[in-house]
Amino acid sequence: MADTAHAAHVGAHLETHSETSTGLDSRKLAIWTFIGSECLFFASLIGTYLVYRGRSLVGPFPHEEWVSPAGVHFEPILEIKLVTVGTALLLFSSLFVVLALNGAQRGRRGQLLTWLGMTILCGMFFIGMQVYEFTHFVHKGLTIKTNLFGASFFTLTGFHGTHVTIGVIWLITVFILALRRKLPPEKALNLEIAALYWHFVDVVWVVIFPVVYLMK
Amino acid sequence: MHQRNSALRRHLGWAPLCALLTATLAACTDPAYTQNTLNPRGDFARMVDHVFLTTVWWAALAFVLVEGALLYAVFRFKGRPDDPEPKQIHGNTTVEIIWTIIPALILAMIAVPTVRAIFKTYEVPVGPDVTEIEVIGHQWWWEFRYPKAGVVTAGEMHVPMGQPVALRMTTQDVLHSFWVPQFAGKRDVFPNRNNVLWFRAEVTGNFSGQCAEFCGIEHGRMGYRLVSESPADFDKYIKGLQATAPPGSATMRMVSSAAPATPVQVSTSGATVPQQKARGDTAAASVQAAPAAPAAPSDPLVAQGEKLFTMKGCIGCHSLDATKPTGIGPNLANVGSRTYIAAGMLPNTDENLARWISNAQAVKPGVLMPNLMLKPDEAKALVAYLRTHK
Amino acid sequence: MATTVTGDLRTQAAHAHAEPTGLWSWITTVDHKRIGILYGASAFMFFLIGGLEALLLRIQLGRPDNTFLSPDAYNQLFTMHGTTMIFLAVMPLSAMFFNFFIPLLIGARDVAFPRLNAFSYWVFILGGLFLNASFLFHAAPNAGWFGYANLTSTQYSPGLNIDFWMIGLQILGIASLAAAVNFFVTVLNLRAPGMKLMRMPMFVWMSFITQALLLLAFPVITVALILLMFDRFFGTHFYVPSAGGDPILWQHLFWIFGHPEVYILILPAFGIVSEVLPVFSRKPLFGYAAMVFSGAFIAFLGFGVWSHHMFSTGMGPIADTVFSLSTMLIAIPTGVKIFNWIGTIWGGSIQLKTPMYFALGFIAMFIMGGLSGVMHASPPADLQQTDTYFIVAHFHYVLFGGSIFALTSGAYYWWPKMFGRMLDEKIGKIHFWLMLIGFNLTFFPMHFAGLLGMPRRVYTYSAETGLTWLNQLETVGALVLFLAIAAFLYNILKAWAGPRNAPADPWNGATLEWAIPSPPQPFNFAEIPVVHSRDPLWELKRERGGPLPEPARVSGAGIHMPNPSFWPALTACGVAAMLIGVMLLPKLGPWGIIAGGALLLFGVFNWAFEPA
Amino acid sequence: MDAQVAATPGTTPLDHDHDHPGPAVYVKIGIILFILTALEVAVYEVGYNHADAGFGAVLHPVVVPVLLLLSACKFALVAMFYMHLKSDSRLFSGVFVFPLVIAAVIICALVALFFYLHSLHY
Ligand code: HEA
Ligand code: HEA
Ligand code: HEC
Ligand code: CUA
Ligand SMILES: [Cu+2]
Repeated sequence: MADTAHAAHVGAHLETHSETSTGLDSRKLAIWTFIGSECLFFASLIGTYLVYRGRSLVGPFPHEEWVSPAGVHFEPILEIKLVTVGTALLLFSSLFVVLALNGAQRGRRGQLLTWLGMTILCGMFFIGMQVYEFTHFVHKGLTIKTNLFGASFFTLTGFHGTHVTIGVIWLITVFILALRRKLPPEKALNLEIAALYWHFVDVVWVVIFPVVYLMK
Repeated sequence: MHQRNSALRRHLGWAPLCALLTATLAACTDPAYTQNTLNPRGDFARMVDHVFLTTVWWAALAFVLVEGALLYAVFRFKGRPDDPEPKQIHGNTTVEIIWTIIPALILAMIAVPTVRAIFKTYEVPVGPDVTEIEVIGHQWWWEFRYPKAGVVTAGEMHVPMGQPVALRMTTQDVLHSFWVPQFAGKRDVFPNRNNVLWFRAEVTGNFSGQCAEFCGIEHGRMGYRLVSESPADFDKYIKGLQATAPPGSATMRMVSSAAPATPVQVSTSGATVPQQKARGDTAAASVQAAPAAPAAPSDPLVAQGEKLFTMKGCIGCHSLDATKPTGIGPNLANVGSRTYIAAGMLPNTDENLARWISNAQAVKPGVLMPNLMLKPDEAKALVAYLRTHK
Repeated sequence: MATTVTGDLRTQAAHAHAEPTGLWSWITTVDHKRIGILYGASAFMFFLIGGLEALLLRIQLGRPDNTFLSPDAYNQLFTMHGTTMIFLAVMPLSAMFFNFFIPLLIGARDVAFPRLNAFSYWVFILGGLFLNASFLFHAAPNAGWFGYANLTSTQYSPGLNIDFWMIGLQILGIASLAAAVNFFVTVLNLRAPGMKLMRMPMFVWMSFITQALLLLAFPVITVALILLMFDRFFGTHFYVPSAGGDPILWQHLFWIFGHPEVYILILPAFGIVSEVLPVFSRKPLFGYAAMVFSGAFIAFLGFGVWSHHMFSTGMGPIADTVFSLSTMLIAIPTGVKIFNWIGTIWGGSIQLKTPMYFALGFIAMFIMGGLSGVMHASPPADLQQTDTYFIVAHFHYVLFGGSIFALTSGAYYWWPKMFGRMLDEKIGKIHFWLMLIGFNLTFFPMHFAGLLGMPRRVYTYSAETGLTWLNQLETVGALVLFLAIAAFLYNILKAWAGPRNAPADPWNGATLEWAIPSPPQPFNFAEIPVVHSRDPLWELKRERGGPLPEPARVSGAGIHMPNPSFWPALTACGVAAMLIGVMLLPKLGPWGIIAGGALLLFGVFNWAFEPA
Repeated sequence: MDAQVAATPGTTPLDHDHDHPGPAVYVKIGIILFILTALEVAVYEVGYNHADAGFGAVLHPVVVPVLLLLSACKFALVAMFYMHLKSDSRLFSGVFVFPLVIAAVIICALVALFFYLHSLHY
C-alpha cells in the first residue's frame, strides 16, 4: 500500500514543496500565474501611454522642444543618458540575482550573499534614479497634471517603480533570511520565486525603455 | 384593431406567448408607440430594420429547431428511477461536425447583409440638396444648428421630408447618444470629435426621440421632437428663425459664417475642440428676404414679460435670437411655436410653460435651470411674452 | 485495487472529528468548505439586496410619470443593482462552488493556498460592504455599472458616489485576482492520482478557464479604475477631453475587461449544468472533448470582441466589421455546447428532479439570450437596439436565465453535500415554475419594450410612448420573481430546521464528492482516491453492481490540515483600509493610506512567518 | 497495472530535474544584454540625431521596428535563461506566453483602433 500512503501525503503538506499532479511546485506555479496576470496590467498601462503619445495639448514634451504661450522655452524633457544607466543597472541586477540563486541552490553562502546584496543595491540605485528623474521633471515643469504625456508617463513608470520597490523589500527579506542562515539549498525556492518576480519587473522595463524613452 | 388588442391584453395578458402575439401585431403598425423602431419612416431606419429582420428570421429558425429538440428530448426520454441504465454514449464525431457547420452557415447568412449595411451607415450624403444639421448634446436637452442658414434652435428638430439630412453631432458636456427611432438609429456624441448620422424622412409628422446614453440625473428626460415637413414648410420655418434676429442683419451674416465652426467650448478649461471647415457660406445669401422681427409689444402683459425676462436673469442663459448660439440654456427664439418644451417632456401649453418657468426644479428635478421663484402673475407675463416668439 | 482504495474511505470506523464552532472559528478558518459557505451566504445576501433594488426599479417603472423614486434614487439603484448582481452576487456565488467543490471534485484535501483563500474572501466581503455602505451616506454610485467617462469626472460627478464605486471595485478586483491564482494552481497541481486533465469533471474545466479569464481581465479594469482615480484625486486628464484626454479610452479598457467578464459569469454556470445533466440523464456527458475545447475557445474569442458594446460610438466601418464578425463567431462554440447538452439527455433516462428542472430551464432560457446576443452583433441593427430594453432583455436572459438558473440548479444539486440536508422537492418545483414564469414575464416583454422605443436607464417614461402595458407586465413579473425567491428562502429555512440526514449520494452521482459523507469532514478524503475515468463513482458502482454503502465518518487522526489563521483576515483589512485611505486623502491626508499599508505589511509578515 | 498508475501522482510530471545553466552562461547572456542595450541607444542616437546622412538616413525610417526587435530579443533572453523558461517545465512557458500574446494583441489593437478613429473626419 505504499501508493496510498504516498497519496495521503499529497494532501498533507499543501503549502510546501511536495509531489503535485504536475510535479511542479505550487508556489512557483502561482508566481508564474501572477506574472502572467501582471502582463495584462502593464499592457493596459503601455497601451494607454501609446494611445496618448503625441496627443498632449501643451508641453513640455518628451522629445520635442516647446515654447509655451507665455514664451517660456522648454527643452525635450527626457534624459536618455541617465535612464540608460538605470536600465543597465536593472539588467545587471537580473544577472546578479540569478547568480545569487545559483549560489543558494549550491549552498555557496558567500556567492548568495554577495550577489543578492548587489541585486538589492542595483534595485535601490534604480529607484534612486527614478526619484531623481521624477523630481527633476517636476522642477522642469512637468507634473502628472501638466499634460497627457505627464499623466501617462508618471503613471506607467511610477507603477513600474512601485513594483521595483516591492521587489527590493522582498529581496531584502530574503537577504535577511540568508544572513540568518535560514536559506539552505532545499529552501532556495524562496529566493527563486522572488527572483522570478524580479526578472519580470526587469523585462517590463526592457519594454518600457525603448517605448517611452527611445521612440520619437 | 387596437381595441381587440386591449381585449386580448385583459384576458391573457399574463402569458408571455400572448404578449408576443399582441406585441408583434400591435407593433408593426400601431402609432401608439411614438418611438417604435419596428415602424421605420426613413431610409436609414428601413435599412437597419431589414438587417434586423434578417437576423430575427434566422434566429427564429435556430430557436424553433433547438428548443424543439430540447423539448422533444425531455418528453421522449423521460425515465423512472428503476429503469435500466440507458446506453452510455460518449459522443459522435459526425454529428458534432454537422452541428458546428450549420450554425456557421447561418451566421454567414447574417454576416453578409450586416457588413454591407455597416459600410452604408457611414456613407454620409453630401451635395447641395443635403440639409446639414449640427446636433449638440447638453445636460439634458438637445441643441440643433442649421449652419447653412445660420440659425440655432433647441428641443425640436425640423427636417424637410424627402431630402437627405446629414447630422453632425457633438456634445457640450458629457457623452449622450442621439437617437432617431423611426428615421435612423443612434450615435453617441463625444466632446472631442464629431459623429455622424443621416437619413431621409419618408413622411411628414411630429415624432419623438431621446437621449440613449446615460448622462446624469435627468437622462430619462432628455427628449426632443422631430418635425418632418414639406420642403416648403421647412423653408418657411428656417426663414422664421432667421427673422428672429434684430433688424440690421449683420449678426445674421456673422453667425452664418461662424456657425459652421461650431465653437464648442469645453467648459472645464476653455480648450476648443478641433474646428470644422467652414461650410455653406453660399447659403447666407439667401437669407436676405427675412421678415421683420416681432413688433414692439402692444399688450402690457407682454411688455411686463419682456422686462421680467431681463430682470429675472433669463437673458443670462437664454437668447431670443435664433442666429446667436447661446450659452447654458436652450435658444428660445421660437419657443412660442414649439410643440413641446423642456426637452420633449411637456406639451407646450400655457399652463405647462408657466409651471416650468415658475419652478423648473419641481418639474424636472436636478435640471440646470434654477428655481426662479416667480409669482403666478410674473409667470403669466413671461408666458405671454414667450408666446410672442414663434 | 481501485475498489480497495476508495473502499477504505468508507470502512474506517472511528470517533467523529470534532469541528470547531463559534464566530472566531469562522474568521480564522482556512477550510475551503467553510470559506465556500461564507462566500455563498454573503453572495446570497447581496443577491437579495440586488433583487430588492430591482423590485424598487420595477415599482417605479410600473406607472408612467411615476414619482415613487426620485431620479437620483433611481440612478443609484440601477447602478447598484447591476454592480451588486455582477460583482457581489453571481461572481461570488460561482466562487462558492469553486471553493466548496473544486477540491472535492479533483480529490484534494484543500486548495493550494488555504490562507490566501481566506484572504480572498475577507477582501471580497469588505469590498462588498464598503460599496453598500455608500447608501448610508446617500451617495451610492450613480453612473451605471460601466460608469462611462466623462460623466464620472469630478466636474460632472462631484460627490462621493463615484469614489465609492471606483474604490469598491478595486478592492473587489484584488479579491478576485487572489482567488484566481489560487484556483488556477489548485486545479493544475492538486488533482488526485489518475485525475488527468482530460478526466476532470466539466465543472472543474469551466472553472479553470474562468480563472484564466479572471487573471487576464481584471488587471485591465484595475488600470482603468486607477486612471479614473488619478483623474479624480490627482488632477490628471486621462478621460478629460478639454486637456486632450479621450473618454473612449475608458470604454475600451472597460469592455476589454467587461466582455471576458460576462464569460466569467457564464462559464461556471456551463460547468454546473454539465455536471447535472449527465447525472439526471444517467448518461455521460456527450462530446466531452468538444465541451472542453469550445469552453476554451469561447474564453479566447472573448478577448477579441469587446467593441461590440461600442457600435454606436462610430468606430468606423472597418472596426465595426471586425468586431461584428468576431462576435458572431462565438455563437459557434456556444452552439456546440448547447447541442452537446441536448446530446447528453438524448437517449438518456431523464430523472426530473429539481436540479434537472433548473438545468433544463437554463438551456431553454440561455438559448434565447444567446440569440438576442447575435442580433446585437450586427452593428446596423444594434444602432437601434443599443441602450434600449432590448439589451436589458438580452443580458437578463443570459445572466438570470443563464447564470442564476444554473447556479440555482447547482444549489439544489449540491445542497445535500454542503449541509447534509435535502431541500424539499415539491417546494423546489414550485420555486422552479414561479421562477420560470416570473422570469419570462419580467424579461420577455422587455424585448418589445426596447424595440418599441424604451431606452434603458430612464427613471420614468411618459404614457404617450404607449409602453405602459409592457412595463406593467414586467413589474408583475418581478413580483412573481419575488415569490419565487421567497419560495427558495422558505425551502432553505425548512431544510435548516429539518434533520441532517442527507445520504452521501442522493442522486446516483458520478463524481468523487458523492463518495464521502454529507457534509464532508474537514479533510474531505480520509484517503486520497485514485481515479481511472471521467465518471469515477459510476465506474465504481458498476464494478460493485449496485449502490455503495453509506460512508462512515472517520477520525482523520494523523491527517495534517493547515491551521486556522487570523492573519489573512487582518491583511484583508489592511488592503481595504489602504484603498479607503485613498478616498479619504482630502480628509486624513496620507495617514489613512499609511495606516492601511502598515496593517497590510504587519499582516503579510505574520502570515509569511506563521507555521502553516 | 493499476498499482503502476497509482504510483504516479496525478498526470505525468512535467518538471525535469533542474538542469539550469551555470554562471558562465548567465554572464555571457548578461554581456549580450548589455550589448543589445548599447545597440538600442546607438540606434536612437544615429537614427534620430544623425538622420540627415549616411547610415543614419538608412536607419531613420526603421528605428521603431529595430528598437522593438532589439527589445524583444532582450525580453526573450531574460525570460529564457534568467527565468529558466528554456529549461523549466513547458507549463510555465504556457502560463507566461499566453497572457503575453493577449497583452501584445491588445496593445496593438488599441493603437490601431485609435489611429483608425483619428483618421475618420466628419
Ligand atoms: C452571461 C453573460 C453574457 C453572455 C453569455 C453573453 C453572450 C453574448 N452576448 Fe451579451 N451581454 C451581456 C452578457 C452576456 N452576453 C451583458 C451584461 C451585456 C450588456 C452590458 C451593458 O450594456 O450593461 C451584453 C451586451 C451585449 C452586446 C452589446 C449590445 C449593446 O449594448 O448594444 C452584444 C453585441 O454584440 C452582445 C452579444 C453577445 C453574443 C453574440 C453572445 C454570445 O456569446 C451568445 C452565444 C449563444 C448563442 C448564439 C445561443 C446558442 C447557440 C445556438 C443555439 C447555435 C445556433 C445559433 C446561431 C446559428 C445564431 N451582448
Ligand atoms: C446577474 C445579474 C442580474 C440579475 C440576477 C438581475 C435581476 C433582475 N433585474 Fe437586473 N440588471 C443587471 C443584472 C441583473 N439583474 C445589470 C447588469 C443591469 C444593468 C445596470 C445598469 O444599467 O448599469 C440590470 C438592469 C436592470 C433593469 C434596467 C434598469 C434601467 O436600465 O433603468 C431592470 C428593470 O427592470 C432590472 C430588473 C431586474 C429584475 C426585476 C430582476 C429580478 O430577477 C430580481 C429577482 C430577485 C428578487 C425579486 C429578490 C427577492 C428578494 C427577496 C425575496 C428578499 C426579501 C428579503 C429581505 C428583505 C432580506 N435590471
Ligand atoms: C442658469 C440658467 C438658466 C436661467 C437663469 C433660466 N433658464 Fe430657462 N433653461 C435653462 C436650461 C439649462 C434649460 C434646459 C432644461 C432642460 O430641459 O434640461 C432651460 C429651459 C427653458 C425653457 C424650455 C425650453 C424648451 O423649448 O425646452 C424655457 C421656456 C425656459 N427655460 C425659460 C426660462 C425663463 C422664462 C427664465 C427666466 C425667468 C429662465 N428660463 C431662466 C437654463 C436657465
Ligand atoms: Cu443625454 Cu442621456
Ligand atoms: Cu460583450
